[in-house]
Amino acid sequence: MSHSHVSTTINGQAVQYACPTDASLLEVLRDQLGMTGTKEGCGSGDCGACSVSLDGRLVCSCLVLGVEAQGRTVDTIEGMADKNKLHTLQTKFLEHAALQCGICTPGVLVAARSLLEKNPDPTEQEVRYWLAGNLCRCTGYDKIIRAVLEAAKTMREEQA
Amino acid sequence: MAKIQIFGSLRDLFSGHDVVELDVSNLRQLLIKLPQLYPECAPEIAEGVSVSIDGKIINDAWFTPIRPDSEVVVLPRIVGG
Amino acid sequence: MQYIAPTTSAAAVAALAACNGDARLLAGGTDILVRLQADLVEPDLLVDIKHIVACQHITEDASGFIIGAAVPSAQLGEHARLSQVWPGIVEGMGLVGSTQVQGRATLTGNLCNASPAADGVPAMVAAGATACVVGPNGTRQLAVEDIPTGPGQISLANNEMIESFSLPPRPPRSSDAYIRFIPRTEMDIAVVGAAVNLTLDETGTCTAACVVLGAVGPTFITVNAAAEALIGSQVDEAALQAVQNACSTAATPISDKRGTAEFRKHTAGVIARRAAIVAHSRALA
Amino acid sequence: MSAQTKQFKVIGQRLQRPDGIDKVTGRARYGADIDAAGMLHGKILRSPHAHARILSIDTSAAEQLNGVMAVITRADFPTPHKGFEDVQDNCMAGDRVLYDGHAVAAVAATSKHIAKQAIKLIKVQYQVLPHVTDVEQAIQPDAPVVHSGLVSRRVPKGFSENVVRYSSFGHGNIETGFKAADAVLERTYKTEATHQGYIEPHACMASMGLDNRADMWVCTQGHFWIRNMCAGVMAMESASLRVTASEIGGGFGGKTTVFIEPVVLALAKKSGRAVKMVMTREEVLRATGPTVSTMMHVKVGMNKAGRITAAYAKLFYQAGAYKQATVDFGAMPAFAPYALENVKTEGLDVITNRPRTASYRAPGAPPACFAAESAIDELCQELGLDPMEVRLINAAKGGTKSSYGPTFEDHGLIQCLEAAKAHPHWQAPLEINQGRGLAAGFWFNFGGETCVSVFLNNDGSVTVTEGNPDIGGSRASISMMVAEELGIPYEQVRTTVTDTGSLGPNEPTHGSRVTFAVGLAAIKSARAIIDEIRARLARMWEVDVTDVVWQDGAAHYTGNKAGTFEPLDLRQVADIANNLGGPIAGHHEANAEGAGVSFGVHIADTEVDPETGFTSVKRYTVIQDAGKAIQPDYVEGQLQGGAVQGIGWALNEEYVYGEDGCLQNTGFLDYRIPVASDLPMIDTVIVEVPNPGHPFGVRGVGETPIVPPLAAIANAVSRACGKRQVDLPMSPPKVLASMQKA
Repeated sequence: MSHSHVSTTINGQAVQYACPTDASLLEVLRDQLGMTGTKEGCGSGDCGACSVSLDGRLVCSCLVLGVEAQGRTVDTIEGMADKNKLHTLQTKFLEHAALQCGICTPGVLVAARSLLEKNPDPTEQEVRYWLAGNLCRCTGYDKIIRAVLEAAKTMREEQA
Repeated sequence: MAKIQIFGSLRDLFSGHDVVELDVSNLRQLLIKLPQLYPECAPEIAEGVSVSIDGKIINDAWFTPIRPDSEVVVLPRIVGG
Repeated sequence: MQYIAPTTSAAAVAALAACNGDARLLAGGTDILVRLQADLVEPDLLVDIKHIVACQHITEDASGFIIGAAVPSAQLGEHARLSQVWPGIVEGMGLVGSTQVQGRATLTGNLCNASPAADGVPAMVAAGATACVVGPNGTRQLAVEDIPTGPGQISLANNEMIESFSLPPRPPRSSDAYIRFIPRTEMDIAVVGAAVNLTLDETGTCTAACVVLGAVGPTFITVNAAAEALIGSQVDEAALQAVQNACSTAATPISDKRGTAEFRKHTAGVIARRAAIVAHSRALA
Repeated sequence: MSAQTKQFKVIGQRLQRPDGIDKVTGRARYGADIDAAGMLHGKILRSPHAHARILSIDTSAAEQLNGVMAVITRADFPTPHKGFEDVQDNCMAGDRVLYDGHAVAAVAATSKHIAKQAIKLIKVQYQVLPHVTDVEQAIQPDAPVVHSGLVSRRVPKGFSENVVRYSSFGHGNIETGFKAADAVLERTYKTEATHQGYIEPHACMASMGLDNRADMWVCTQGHFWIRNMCAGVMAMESASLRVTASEIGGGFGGKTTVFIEPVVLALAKKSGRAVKMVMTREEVLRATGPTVSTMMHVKVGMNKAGRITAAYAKLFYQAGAYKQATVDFGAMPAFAPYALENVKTEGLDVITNRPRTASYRAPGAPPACFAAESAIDELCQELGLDPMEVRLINAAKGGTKSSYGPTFEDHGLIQCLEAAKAHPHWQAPLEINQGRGLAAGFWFNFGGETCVSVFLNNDGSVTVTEGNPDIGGSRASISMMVAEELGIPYEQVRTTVTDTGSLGPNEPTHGSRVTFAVGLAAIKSARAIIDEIRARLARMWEVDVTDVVWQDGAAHYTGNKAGTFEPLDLRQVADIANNLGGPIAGHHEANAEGAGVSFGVHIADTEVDPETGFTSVKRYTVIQDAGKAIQPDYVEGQLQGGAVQGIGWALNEEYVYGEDGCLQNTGFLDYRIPVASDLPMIDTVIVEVPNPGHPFGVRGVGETPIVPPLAAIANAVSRACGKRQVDLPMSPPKVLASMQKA
């Protein structure tokens, strides 16, 4: 298996790695860089647990090759809090008990952030459809949806 | 004498009785006496049963008291998910 | 496996030609990465087309729209003009997978993967879209409807690639729609899909129409009888009923884990009728 | 003070869980999130056949591949300890593979890539045998037999040898009861197998020294059971295995047993290296433990007043390739919500060429409840009766002799039904093509083996050590109970789930037991600390211990020298603990009996598209008796999550087997669990009828919520589309076909 050398930016930091050309970005993050906050639930783009942003666009990192990150920016759950200050979404997830086992939570948070960047005032239906690719088996989604809507409201108020 | 209720399919292990009366004062004595008096139930008892004593399902606690007026029901062993 | 990311179509095609083993193109990667992970394919060369400028953009001029082969679905939806003029194409591709998959999946991949259930394809066929195909001997235009030839089969040669798609200019009072049936609200493969593209005259009479079904045959099915029922009509109840009947008749589905043949045949008509209603209301708007 | 009247300071508040920040920042470590120096990657070769004899396995080419450090087959496993034969056979096939996906061999290699290549180099010769995967086919006298000689004596004649167990329950005389009925309904219902669908695939890492002592890191609901099972399968002493539970990414019963863990241990032993294995999603669906599939005959009689005069159910549960007892847990709860004079249920356990079933939230109850509650609902329609009133008329109460034998203690079914009746949802208008379904459901709940230690730290903070992996916020609930008991703030307590080397044995996080049983043990541990403090202070103050009381987080002297001694709070006591004899700790080890039963009532509104049979859930309300909600958010979370899993079971989730006996839907694409856009908000009402078996009145809440939804949705769909639904899942093709039938 041939390797490729990749220079990229992850959570604002310049990062270089050499990875097998068939390794997914998810494998690179988890196995090579030790960034295990991004989870694997299916490996086929059906569960969203591995959600990251690639050049600002929400993707499943299991469906991106590690080599494709060359020259691009990747944002993961590990970069969501601003040092010791949680992102509003993270705070609202805790306040609304929007997680049980927590395995889907990093992916849901990354996806929700991506939604609120594009649409700061989504309806419940918009949140539900945007997050349809983030499977959660514990919560029945109720508290997740409430937390996202609450976070959106708080973030709008902070902006205003 | 405590009245031990035997349910449905377990009855043929107890010579067809739906109630058997035993002089026992706790679960351990019950689990010892039942197979002595009704050897056919021995494999079931050995495999593990739950026993409801006065509405509480007891899986293992041998010293759970059985009073003469206690309701005692022998059940398959309860598990959960 | 070797990975390259050329910046021109010519370089990409040359790399395909030079490879002795299994060479494959990488656009959004939402199909090939799944197959790579499952060991269903083990290519020797992967040619990423996302760095080719001609593949990256959506442009509009007098001759219509050109959509680059590497444009992901999300970018289609963000393009206001394309969404306004060809809502059916945008919504078809917009149904492929999750938001995450939308960030990557392309019309090209959806077409060339050649799944009978591809959501992006029926509306492209109904639109009369053409593909700009680059090969070792230069460039040719190929109708999208001539590309899929069977499940997993396409008419392109191994050393050819699609650079972009062209959508024809749009007469006034034209629109399209794509609707699919799935058992959930999202995240499923189409059990039945239907695209309707139509044009009305000033009186509201349908002057041109194309009705295309997905997931009810080895490839998409163009239902001429349904189009004929629409053309010349006011897209009234009689015409819609005729569309429904024609589509149910034309569907040749199989029974599988996603639905029975009977169900698909029936639902093909229902869904096509609903797509016609949506396309019609959009054309009137 | 009784649980009803006690005023709580901490309990009942919506406090945040201690593991929350780690889980929203990606810091929490799950099964696949750990590595060790020199670690190898394990991979399992699985059977492509539903049933076959293994003629030979040639591993030589795999062994020669560079980077392969161990290849194992069943020959590498010892004779297991008694009772672990089936567990071992399910983890690694012997002379036969019994289902598609059954493990045949495994490798450990220096990379995942090499492990994958090595698997492909193992050559297995199979002699394919006839197979059966469908419950109805499996019971036919001429069906292919999965195992010979397992049939227990009490199984009625006329079936194939795949029907291996029989049980029955009930009282009264159902024939007399049916004669007294104004309407008698008889129906056959079917349900398909489902999977727990936890998002985290099974993962495990093991290393073993030359002394055969091993350490394991496992995502599991119960690491003590993982230890016991691995020891049983590998014929080891439990003490030589130390298992640490990772954070767990969902389990729902499916992670209470072993699949890959003994295999990883065997690879670690053979390679002498640490080995990690993570299942793929395909492996999870093919080769872990789904639920039963069922065929159920039900007969219910009702009079015009709405009284159920007799109820009968005969349940055939397909439980996979090994003998199981799940059918008993369908037969017992089926009619448990009702006070019946004449009731009989029979259960038949059927083995097939499918994976060995595992527990899934109230294992066995949801299908039986679907059948029973559907029949009752249809009788209500037939007799023109209100389904809520009929349930209220027949509802079991404290003192009712239950359908499975014991007489119920007080429980909250009536209160749940009253709350449902009073809920705005029950009276809300319905639109065209919509229907409303009602169902009640029951689960036993359970306590079991539990050990907890509580330590007073030098600064007065409190460490609680327990042995139950936390799935839904139990560390918070346990900290809250300890804080309540000690009279200190929640933040002063930290609860940790410890490894098997640090605490006595604990049953897994199953049976809705953790908040009840671990909570009970934690409270008793806290009380032991209080008693120790009282004794030490009595000695210091030179007073009678009975005059030292613990109140509001401090020791007070209440004797006749009152005013002489200032109260001492926990931090002050901690400060002088060493002067008073040394560290202070409390612990409690018990077999926690006294779990209270749990009832729930669900209301579902669905809309059915008459042209496609597509069902959408428009509104859903869960009402359940929690005894006492320690942290209401987490109780609601259980209610909502369980309901949605049941909705998935009702509508779209199913195992699809082909003619070849192989599973056809091995990914989340076609194993269709509900997604966010499929659902409305899930309303909840928590009813609190305290469980006398717990100091704060706690009842387990985790499992009951999955019992009623299958029936609630089926009743709603049946009423929406005008055709009674008897076959789950109610996928659109099935619903449409039923509507098109005359």
